[in-house]
Amino acid sequence: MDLKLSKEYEDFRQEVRDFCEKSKDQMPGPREIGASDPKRQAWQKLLIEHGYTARTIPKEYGGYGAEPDVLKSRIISEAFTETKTLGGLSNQGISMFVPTLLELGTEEQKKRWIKPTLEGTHVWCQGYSEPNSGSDLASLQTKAHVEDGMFVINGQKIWTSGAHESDMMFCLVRTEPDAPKHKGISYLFFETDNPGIDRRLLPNMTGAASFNEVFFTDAKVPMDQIVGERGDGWNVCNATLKHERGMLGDPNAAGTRLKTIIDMMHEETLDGQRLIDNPVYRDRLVQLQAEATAMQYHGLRLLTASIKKENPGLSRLIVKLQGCELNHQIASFAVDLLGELGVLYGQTPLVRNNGTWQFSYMYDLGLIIGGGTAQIQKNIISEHGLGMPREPKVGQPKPAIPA
Amino acid sequence: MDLKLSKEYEDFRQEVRDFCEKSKDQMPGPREIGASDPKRQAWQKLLIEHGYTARTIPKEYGGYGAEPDVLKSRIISEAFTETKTLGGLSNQGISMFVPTLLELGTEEQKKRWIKPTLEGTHVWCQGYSEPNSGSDLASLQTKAHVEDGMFVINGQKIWTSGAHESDMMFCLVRTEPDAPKHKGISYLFFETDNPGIDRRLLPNMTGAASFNEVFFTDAKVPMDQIVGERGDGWNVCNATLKHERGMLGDPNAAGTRLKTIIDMMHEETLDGQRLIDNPVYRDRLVQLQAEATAMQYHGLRLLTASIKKENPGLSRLIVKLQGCELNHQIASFAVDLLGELGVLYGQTPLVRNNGTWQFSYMYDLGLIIGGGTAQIQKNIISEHGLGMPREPKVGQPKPAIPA
Amino acid sequence: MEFCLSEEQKLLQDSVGGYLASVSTVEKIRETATGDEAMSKEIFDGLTELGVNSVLIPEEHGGMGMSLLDAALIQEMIGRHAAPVPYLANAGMAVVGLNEAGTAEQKEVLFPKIATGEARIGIAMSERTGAREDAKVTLEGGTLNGRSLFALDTGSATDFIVCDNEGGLHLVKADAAGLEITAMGTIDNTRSVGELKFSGTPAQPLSSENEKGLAASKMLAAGRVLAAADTLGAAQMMIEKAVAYSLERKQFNRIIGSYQAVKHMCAEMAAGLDPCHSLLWYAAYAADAIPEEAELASMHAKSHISEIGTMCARKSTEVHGGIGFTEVLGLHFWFKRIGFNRQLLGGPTSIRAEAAKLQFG
Amino acid sequence: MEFCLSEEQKLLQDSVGGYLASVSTVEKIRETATGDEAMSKEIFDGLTELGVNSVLIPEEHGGMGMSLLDAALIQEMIGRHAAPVPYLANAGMAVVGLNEAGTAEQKEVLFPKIATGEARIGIAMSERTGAREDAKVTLEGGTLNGRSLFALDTGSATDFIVCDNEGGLHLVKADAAGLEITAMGTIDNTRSVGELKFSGTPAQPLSSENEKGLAASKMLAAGRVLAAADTLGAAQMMIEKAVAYSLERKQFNRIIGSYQAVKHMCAEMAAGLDPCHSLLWYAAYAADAIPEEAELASMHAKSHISEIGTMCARKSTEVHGGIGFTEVLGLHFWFKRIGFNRQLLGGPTSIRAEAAKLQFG
Repeated sequence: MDLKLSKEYEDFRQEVRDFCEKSKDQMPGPREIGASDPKRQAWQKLLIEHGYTARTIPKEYGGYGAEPDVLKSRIISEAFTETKTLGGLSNQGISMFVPTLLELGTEEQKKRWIKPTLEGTHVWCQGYSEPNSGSDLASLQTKAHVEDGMFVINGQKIWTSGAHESDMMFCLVRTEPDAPKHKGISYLFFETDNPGIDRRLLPNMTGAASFNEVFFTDAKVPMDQIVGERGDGWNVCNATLKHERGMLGDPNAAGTRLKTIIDMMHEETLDGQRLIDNPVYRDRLVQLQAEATAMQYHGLRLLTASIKKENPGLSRLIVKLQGCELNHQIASFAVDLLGELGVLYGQTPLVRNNGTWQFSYMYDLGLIIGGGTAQIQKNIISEHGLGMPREPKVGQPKPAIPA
Repeated sequence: MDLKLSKEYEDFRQEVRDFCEKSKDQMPGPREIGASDPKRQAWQKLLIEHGYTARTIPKEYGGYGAEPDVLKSRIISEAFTETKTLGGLSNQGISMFVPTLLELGTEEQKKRWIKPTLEGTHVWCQGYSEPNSGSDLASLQTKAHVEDGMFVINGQKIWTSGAHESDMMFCLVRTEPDAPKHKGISYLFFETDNPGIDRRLLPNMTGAASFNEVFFTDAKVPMDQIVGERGDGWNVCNATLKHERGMLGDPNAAGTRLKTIIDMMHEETLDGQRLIDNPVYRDRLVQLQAEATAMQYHGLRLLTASIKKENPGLSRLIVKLQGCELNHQIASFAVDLLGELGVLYGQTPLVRNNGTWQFSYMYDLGLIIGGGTAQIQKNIISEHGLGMPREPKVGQPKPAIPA
Repeated sequence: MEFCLSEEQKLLQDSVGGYLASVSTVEKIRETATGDEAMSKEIFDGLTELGVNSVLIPEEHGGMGMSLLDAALIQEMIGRHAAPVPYLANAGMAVVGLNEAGTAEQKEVLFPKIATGEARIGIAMSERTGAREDAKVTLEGGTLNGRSLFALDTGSATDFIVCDNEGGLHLVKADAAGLEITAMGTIDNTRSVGELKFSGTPAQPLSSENEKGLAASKMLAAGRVLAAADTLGAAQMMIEKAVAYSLERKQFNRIIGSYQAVKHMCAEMAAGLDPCHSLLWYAAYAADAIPEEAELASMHAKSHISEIGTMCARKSTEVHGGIGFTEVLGLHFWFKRIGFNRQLLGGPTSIRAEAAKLQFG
Repeated sequence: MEFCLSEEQKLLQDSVGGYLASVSTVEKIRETATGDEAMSKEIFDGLTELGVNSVLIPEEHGGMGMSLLDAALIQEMIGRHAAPVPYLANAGMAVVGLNEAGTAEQKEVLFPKIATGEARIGIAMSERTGAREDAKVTLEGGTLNGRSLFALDTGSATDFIVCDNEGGLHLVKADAAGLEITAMGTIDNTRSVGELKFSGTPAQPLSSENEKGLAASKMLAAGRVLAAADTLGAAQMMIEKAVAYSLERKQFNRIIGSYQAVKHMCAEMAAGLDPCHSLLWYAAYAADAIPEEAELASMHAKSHISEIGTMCARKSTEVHGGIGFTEVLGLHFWFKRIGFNRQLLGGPTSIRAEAAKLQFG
């Protein structure tokens, strides 16, 4: 047990901090952060050169080529956060498609697609979920048949984050309709401005829109834009999902939110009393603090396991459930603290922080639901973490398909 | 909407109160409350004569013979509580066996058994649950075969409340082993001191013991000590369960408990501050108060439905779940209020109220589990109250038995 | 003893509910919420025709002279259908205030106008439930000064009842000199709120019987009962929507309503909310029949139903899954309505502190 | 940076846990809990032989000179097996107090005796976490007067460390003149507590470095970490018992562990408790390595782990159904242990108020 960093890492932290400080002038401004902005792309190249993003991607594909070192990755992330420095581009191309290609793509695919993805020339979105296939993803029905040497896609995707800002998409489609459920799926990728692809923003309850519905009507995709074999898309996608689950949120995020709330409690008053002096709110604050502290050190425990290449088992499985719930509770507390001011929203007089707490209160509920609902998380924890039986399959109206 | 009683009922309340006041000297003392105590039995007879117990049981079977009037029943119960008058005997013979006999017994059985049960000559316990048949009662395995014109019982019951103080038992046993699960059960009754019946107290976590295990080894029962037909016991028992569910708890009970707690909060101090002045405890108290008030008026709503012979549907189904949980929360609050004093238990220095809050904290958890666990209650609410599907039957290791 | 709704009350609820079911559709709500005014004139007029504005107005003034319970049942339907109309402040609190403290003349002038919808009264008294930013309104020489945040139903108001820092009530014209009204945007675009700034604003006092703030307290209690009723209706609808959706939506070849996790979420919502009906009935009934219990009852109803409503809003959204988080089904209008009501006229923590003070000093 | 247990720490836990698994059986616990002393001499002696009492004793005094984290890991195992032995006060708080404030002579005399189990130190300082009945202990002319409720490990104590109303610490012999010890019965008969009454009781002060109550605060923080560890171990065991039982018990021809409701109860327990390990490690580690964070961390650990532990105690009992409510399986020993720890050295509400005061004044 040692919370201090060794000299190597302390030095590394200093190096990153120094970089952040001295490169501030090259950093894109708030209106230059689009992936296609030249200043943004130059910044991205600079970060790759220093190994502050795309750090472990091999050099020949446009990355920095370092050995994986989760502690250094964490140090980079923390130093960028604390110095308010803009980090590397993030989209599902970089976080999911690139790792998938590295694992299962052909050499040609890697050479062709990874570098421009890392550099922001291509921005990707992910087409997995469908209106009737959410928790039960493998039941997806978007189809592709082959015609004139092309895949021809018909169907609909939903929850496609960022599709409106992406030029590329990777996607699961059913190419072998007669095969068993999990064996008829292929993993294709293609340009989003193909004829026959219609992207529509799907606003959420916060009023913002980051999701899309994507409709396919005879959209054509070259036969070589597939990762893995035809019918093997479920396995390819699970390799990718593994990477998604591999991403840990910032374990200090809840603590940072609470610090903001504590500041607010010192500033805001109710009937002339500072909120920080209200014993009931103090009690609720300290409850959340304790839980945030537990999650923070839980994050360090997972980080350590990751450094030591140990499998943390159940400990990793609980992070989404507990983390999202805690964030939701924190936002809920902030709204309650503000009372009537807490329901103000958008650009409006007296609103605090543009209604960010109300936004979080709703958005965090979306996160509780998205990426595996709380109920699915509890299934996973009990089944994979505690060894309890899987949900029985019952009441199938169709003859059973071997899964 | 009218919370006032009409003159008829106000008069009735006065009459009951008067009775309570003027009959105090005939009331048994704390050591004379056993059902077999002559003073207790005389008191019981007096109550029956006045219609303050066994009120709606026909005269010819030893009751008072009044028409059912739930409001009068409630008035009796309230007047007895407020004047601290000992009410009628209560055991599962009176609350469950007698109503069952009235509904499904033979004339001879009614004549023979009801009056002595009402008068306390016979005290009954109920043998339904078995170690492996709790939530799934119909799977019970205690068997009776016929030999020399007698039923001969072998097997084991559990959770038999008050068996150690009962001379009679009514019981579900499997008499037709080859019939489908629900159709092989019979409803028998017999003396508990029969040879071959072994009652053992089963202490619970509170340290008290009110449950028993009952073991049967070739226990013999005359063939006519059966209610309903052979194999029809499941239906007979459900008629009885209906009566059990029909009993509503005192809706004011939670409020009464809270009043005791409020008194305690005025008396007890922590670091010299009265607990009633602690804002965090005040907040928790008022939360519980609001919920108790909701349940209190919910009780009045159900009472009204009962008076009007309307089916309250979902409203009745939630009472056990919410009521038990509320009581448990109240006890938990009281223990927390007392802090270290709250863990004292039994006859010991400084203990408050003999540790009654700690007792309730545990006992109420038992009530959450007993008589249909909280999980079973939620199944019932969703299925019968909200029209959601029943639990699917899956993974049966044996060939399916038509249920 | 009869603790249930009368046949007339059930009819009233059915008729208001039936009307709102037909007009306050998701499309209508969406249209209103994204428009400039947080109010549908069409629905307001339709409800006015049904007479809902005059429920609490005494018969001698041409109203129906009904009880707060009746108004609460109407409000419950308004919440149930997330109807974008002013009611709580205008037909509820304002009429209670005028009944309690208005002069004969004030009643004579305003009641008929409220009944026909010609007058719409906003209420500025949120400081009485806890002042933010040290806001307050003071009376000096017959005019008002200061400010009141979060005044209710400001958008369409023709007049306001304003509560000063001593609990005195005042009628102020919406177009009075020295009155500045600033609209505030909230998560819930089906009701309007705003900030009122007073600088030497002429005001007409409600009669002096009101010296100790008793009328203000009664208005506040009525407002809380109505806010609770609104949440009750909205939460009830969210449960029904969740159950209905769960019986349609399939995953893994099963309707999701057959999963125990989903069933239990629905059961928990229903078990929590069902007794809230009784709590609300009691609180509303007490306002008329058991005055000594009315204030505490209104606090219990508002705080408890807010908590249960919040739980239902969350769980219903969860049962709906991703689609519940979008704007597609419009479920979020109910979610936000419950969130808005929760903070209105005092959040649960503040109200519980008040309730404790009322009982234990 | 390495936030995990060392190999040595894992070995330590395995060896203590393995020993306790073999001796602290349900039968043994039951036998002890129904006996007169809330302590099994056999287990205490066995643990003493394993050296657990000397974990915190410095090496120069013949101890192991290990950290509070090591002691917490041992206490976790003691809680895990609901072992009826004194540890928290005797080998934990007392050694911390002596280390902080004891004179060279006091250490020289007591440490070897604690290590061998010859001395067993009880702790009387519950007033420091909130005084009931206005109890307090005052120092007058070198003797103690007053009373202290809920002193820990009184039953087998040979000596006490007593905290006076100014935070001063004093050694008192269990057989001192003017000391009256009254045993108290609690729900948890695996640890002993009692009331101490002092009337002119001779006492030996711990050294004067302790004037501002710093040593007392450190003892308290250590005691809270250890109480949290005990609950953590007990709750972890309750989860494991629940899962195991759910995989055995069948109803409706299915093991109950296949029902989603049961699975989710188990998942909720595990998800709540798992991060508590990290919280405990941090709080214990901070005591030695990050003193400026140690006090707050101990409060977070004690209050949060108490809340989660209480939840686990309840849900595990529910998963066990009726049999969990009986004494048959002995599950209630763990339930009660968690309930006892919850109130020990300050209940969650009191501790959170303290934590807020520490941070925000």
